[in-house]
Amino acid sequence: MDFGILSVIIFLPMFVAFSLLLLPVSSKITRNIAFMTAIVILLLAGMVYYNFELTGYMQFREHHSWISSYGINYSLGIDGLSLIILMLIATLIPCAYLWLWDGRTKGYWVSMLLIQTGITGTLFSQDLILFYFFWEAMLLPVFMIIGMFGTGNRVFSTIKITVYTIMGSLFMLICILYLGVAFFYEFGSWSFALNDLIQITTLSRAEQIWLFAGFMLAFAIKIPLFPFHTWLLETYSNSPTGGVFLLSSIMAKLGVYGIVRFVMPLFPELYKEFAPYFVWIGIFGLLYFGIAALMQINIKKMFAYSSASHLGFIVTGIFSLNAYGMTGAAYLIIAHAMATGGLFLLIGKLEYDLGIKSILALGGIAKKAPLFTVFFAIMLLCIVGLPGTNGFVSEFLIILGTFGFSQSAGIVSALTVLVAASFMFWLFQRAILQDNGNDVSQMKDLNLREVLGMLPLIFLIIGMGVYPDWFFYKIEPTIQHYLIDILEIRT
Amino acid sequence: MIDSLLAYITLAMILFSIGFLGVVSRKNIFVIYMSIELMLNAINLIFVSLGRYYESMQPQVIAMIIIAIAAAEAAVFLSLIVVLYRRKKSLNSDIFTILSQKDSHE
Amino acid sequence: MIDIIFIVLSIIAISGAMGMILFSQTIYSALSLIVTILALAGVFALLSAPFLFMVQIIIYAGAIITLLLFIIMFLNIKDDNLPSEPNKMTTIFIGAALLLPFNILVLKAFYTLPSKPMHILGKDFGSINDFGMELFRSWLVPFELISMLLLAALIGAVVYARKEKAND
Amino acid sequence: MSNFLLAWIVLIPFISSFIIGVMYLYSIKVARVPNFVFSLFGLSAPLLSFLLGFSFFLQMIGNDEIFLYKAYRWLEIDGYDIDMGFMADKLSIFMVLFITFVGWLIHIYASGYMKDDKGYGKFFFYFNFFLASMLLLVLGHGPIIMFMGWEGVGFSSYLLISYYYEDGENVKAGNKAFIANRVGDFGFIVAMVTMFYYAGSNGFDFLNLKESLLSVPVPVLTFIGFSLFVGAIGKSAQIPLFVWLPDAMAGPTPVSALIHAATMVTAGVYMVARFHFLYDLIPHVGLFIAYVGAISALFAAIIATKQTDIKKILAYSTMSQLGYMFIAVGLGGYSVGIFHVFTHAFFKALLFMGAGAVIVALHHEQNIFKMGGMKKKTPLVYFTMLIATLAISGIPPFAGFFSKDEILLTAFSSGEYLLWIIGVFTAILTAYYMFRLLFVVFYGKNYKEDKKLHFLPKSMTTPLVILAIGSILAGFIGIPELLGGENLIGSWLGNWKNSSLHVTHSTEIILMVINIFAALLGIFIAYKKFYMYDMKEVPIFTGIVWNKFYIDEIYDTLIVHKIKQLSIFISYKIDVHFIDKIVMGLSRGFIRSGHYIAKMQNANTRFYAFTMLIGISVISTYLIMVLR
Repeated sequence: MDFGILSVIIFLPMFVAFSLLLLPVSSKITRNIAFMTAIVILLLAGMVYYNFELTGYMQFREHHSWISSYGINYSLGIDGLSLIILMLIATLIPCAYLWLWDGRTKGYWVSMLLIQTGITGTLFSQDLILFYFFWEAMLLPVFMIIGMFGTGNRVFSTIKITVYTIMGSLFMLICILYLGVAFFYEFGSWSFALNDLIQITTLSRAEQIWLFAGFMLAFAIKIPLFPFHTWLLETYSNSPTGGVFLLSSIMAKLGVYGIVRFVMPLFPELYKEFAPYFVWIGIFGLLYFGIAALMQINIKKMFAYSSASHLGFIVTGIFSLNAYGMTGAAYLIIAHAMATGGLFLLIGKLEYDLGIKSILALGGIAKKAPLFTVFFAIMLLCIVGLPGTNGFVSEFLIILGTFGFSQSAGIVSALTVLVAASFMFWLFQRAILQDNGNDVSQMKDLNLREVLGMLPLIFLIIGMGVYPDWFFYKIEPTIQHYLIDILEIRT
Repeated sequence: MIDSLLAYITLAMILFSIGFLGVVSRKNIFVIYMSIELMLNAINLIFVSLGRYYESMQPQVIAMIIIAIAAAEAAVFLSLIVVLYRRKKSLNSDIFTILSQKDSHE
Repeated sequence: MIDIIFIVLSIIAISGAMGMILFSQTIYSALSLIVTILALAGVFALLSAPFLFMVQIIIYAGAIITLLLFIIMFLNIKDDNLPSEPNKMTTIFIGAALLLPFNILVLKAFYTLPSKPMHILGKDFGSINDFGMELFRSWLVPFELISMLLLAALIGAVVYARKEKAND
Repeated sequence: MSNFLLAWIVLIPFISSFIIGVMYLYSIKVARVPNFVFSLFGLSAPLLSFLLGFSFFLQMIGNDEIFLYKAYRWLEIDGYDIDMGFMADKLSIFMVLFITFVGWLIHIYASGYMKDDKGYGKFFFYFNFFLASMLLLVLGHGPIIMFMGWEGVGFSSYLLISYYYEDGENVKAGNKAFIANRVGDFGFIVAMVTMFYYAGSNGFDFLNLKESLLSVPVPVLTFIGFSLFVGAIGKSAQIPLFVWLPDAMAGPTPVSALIHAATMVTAGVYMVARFHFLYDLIPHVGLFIAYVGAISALFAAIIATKQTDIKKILAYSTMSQLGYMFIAVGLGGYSVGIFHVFTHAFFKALLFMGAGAVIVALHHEQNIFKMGGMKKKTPLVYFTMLIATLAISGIPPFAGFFSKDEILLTAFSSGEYLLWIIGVFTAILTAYYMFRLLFVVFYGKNYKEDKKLHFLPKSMTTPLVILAIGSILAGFIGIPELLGGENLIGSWLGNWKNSSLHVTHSTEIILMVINIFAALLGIFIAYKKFYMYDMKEVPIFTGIVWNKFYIDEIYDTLIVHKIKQLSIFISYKIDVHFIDKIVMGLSRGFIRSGHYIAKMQNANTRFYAFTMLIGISVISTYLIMVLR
């Protein structure tokens, strides 16, 4: 792995995207090349997965000087958590491409490739400035894809997401710079590397709390936690399928990832101290968004709320401060990404074929498109957390972890089995199964390509649900490392 | 005593200030141009006096380059004024606001 | 002697500058500016810069400002073409007050330099010879760039001032 | 040992359901697959499972061996292993036997019933999946594996209930079943998690829990037992989560038979029996369970007396019989409860299948008051139904008599006389409403139309006969010692706490006579009112009983409606008018101030210069002050 495999994974899509942009190729060729790129990245990610050693420390490190006078380095590395998210990205994106196959312009594909670069870059960064760089770089193509290819009041949606996310990340930038300056005052040299910044000891408690809040704000907006969620509805309902797919299944998870990667090692004491609040915020979000989802008419808004509900649950998991909750959260990141990503692809098809987003105008899909219905049902079951899907494993572990954290929180969080089930099954009834007398004759069932795109997800959802240990052993040491070395909790 | 550096700098600063005041207070585009020239001259004076102070030729060369640039500026500026005057029959610098693209932002 | 010359030149230069910003007639302003520039040329001579003295007179006064005068006359400006400037004096006073700190700051900065006699140096300093050596040894590239700039300005001026088409 | 075969008991139906599912999709997308292929797979899976189970049964006779098979490590966290394992002890293998056997018969019946249905393959896919989940529930070696089966059962019941999904009402019934079950699952999960933290340190399976629960304080145990029972309530349709059961009749009739007889609803009883080591420690929760069971039994029986839909009557009767079972297991008579589960499986399956046969014969008519005179038209169905009705009413020597008698004996001997009175009264009602059904359907004269009856295929009638024989004989495995028999089931299921030994034989005889008398009384009332029932028009019922005590409506107004209102309040009021207003208000503030700042960009250079002048001035003043 001497050739900098992580850098290749990051920059290959960008390179391809810019080359395609410069070359006068048609959208079809663009699509084919984009798909090939995604496959190559999947293979590279598989190579990383295969060579990954079972420790909790950073591996595949790459380190180059970038802006040396301020100690800003191009520094990459992955641990177990990044690894599984990388595998997730690498698996999901080719599948999504298979679903977005027809009718997309060149700009769409280029944007998708650029987003991939941003996401993986964010995932691997070990330097805070580099992280911030990718964090913002990831957003630009998202804005483009929503603004150019969205539906409805897409410009307003774009402004809304911009206002929210930029506001959050600006606070984060200030905090990063503050930390850098504090490091400079303490050690006399500049550095923004995570490993250096965690050594800072001079910060007073008030400073720490402010910095903690700044970081958490940025991530909470991205996740989104209550009450920073209102961008989600507009954006999800107006985004094009590819955009909403990436937003929901990957980018939202990067918010959680950011908390674990940066907030936890930088402020371990505060992390422990404020954990109860975040556990309850997560549970509150779980119930709040779950109930809000119930009466949504717009199917994409319903899934937006559903996503938010589950992400609240993930946050509960990572703040539960024990191995069960954190492993469960990591697992739910994958499970939810697959299920929700798959659902958004399916809904995207629904929208593409019928041009309908309202639940009331749907119905009778099951008869018209049985395969569609089967896949929809499996994704839905994963969201609901039925045993046999990975959704169950993760939800069970998070409940277990939350119960270990606080018994009352654990019992309330177990309500998740009810919340998701009620709106999901009601939706399934109204939109897919029952015949409402609406005209859905335009609906086509899945073709072979779409089936191929969905099968890996189905396979993983069920495989990870039936035999979770297979997937657990790679991430287990990392979680132990977080708990024992960083948070210093004996489990 | 009076021929010390400070005297020259004082003169230059006075001229510079007057030039600045001209830019700020006058609407006549010619006068604005001339004020800018005056400011350039004031700067030249500082350069040259510093050159004398340090006994170096470099500032004089810089001053010379400034003069050359002033010449180039004069050519472009004056032709612009000619065009403007032909169109608007006015020397008011405020009419240059039409060059802003304010309308497209509304 | 030098002091007296300097004071006289300064007074001339300052009054010329004042005149320039105070006259409402453009042509008077331009003439005042010539006075200032010529006075400054004298000051340059006091600072052992004979070459610049000549350049100032020949190029500045002789070419640039003359061009300006020429244009002013060419345009045949009437009084009602001049903009009305009712707040001129107020702005000047406010501006002067605002500029005072800046002046103080700059002078304060130069005040820290050690005092040094500024009598006229010998022939060698500031001569064309010296000047040319300096210019073509250390400043060759900027010099060439200046020539490019002048060329560009020339072309630009021609393009602007060209007779406009009727339908424009 | 061939312990891995345990896994295959569960796997075979799973695999077969998977194959059927794929074939079904193939059949609708590509080329039609003939029905017999589906039935081949669908019918062989339960049979194979049954045979495997039977082989284990044979190995178990005469010894107390427990078969344990750990398939693989399910997951490992923090050095703690949770295995995917299967366990067969006498209880679970007993359950396996009758689940697969009765399930198999229902499969055969369904192959005839669903013959003309387009979704034949789909139906068997669901059916096998259902059976497999139930087997997983029964054979799981620990609470987690059990819970997987538990949820699988809930989900497949959803699939089957909303089988005719084009009609929204059916799907709604399925949703209702699933959500009610999920409420129960909530209890189960809470109990499981609590158990994990208090008693899971030595391993999270039944055998270890049995030991480690002993050291857990009683309040925690009470909490666990109570939460677990919430799960049982949901699955076994007791008060207050029974609302889904009557609606579950929306599915095809074999589904009702499967849900009510062999699988699903008995899961709750099985679970309490499985956790007997827990409930033995907390008799007060057991008593609570018994009371919930008794009240449910009575409540359901009262409602059943006024229903007109043949399947709903049977549904309420299931709920009522489940109440009996809970009386037994609540009072610690686990073997008695399981005995009733066993006998009930036979006669309830028979009742549903008979009802299904009648429904099919009458071209999908379900109102009993539109039927009549079926005795002559379908004599076989009549005789089998009669046997089942006698069995459920508790007339000796049919199956129901023995088990019901033992339950009431348990109640009486535990000193819970109130439970016993409720039980006896419910027995009267049971006999009454069952014979009301029988008389109206088979003797009544309401069915005037001379429409030709739908033909009943062999595949539908044969299981009826087998089950009828079962309904007669099933009781004989548990003949009380009093009558000279040997309580086979009691001894098979082990030496569990069984208080029936504390009463004298004379008391036992009196109780038995009372039971028989109660059943006969019910039959007599029904005979008086409904024998040769003849009414020109279908009666229209009103009143609180006919409306099922308005429970559905109460739930709708109090819970469902309120949650919907809350949902609207959150998503359309709080989010839009409060949170969004704040955030977008901020952004609007920025935009507005941006407009004002943009006004300064007026392209007036002199103004710019003046601004610059101010800036220079301020900075200079600052610097003068700083740089002394």
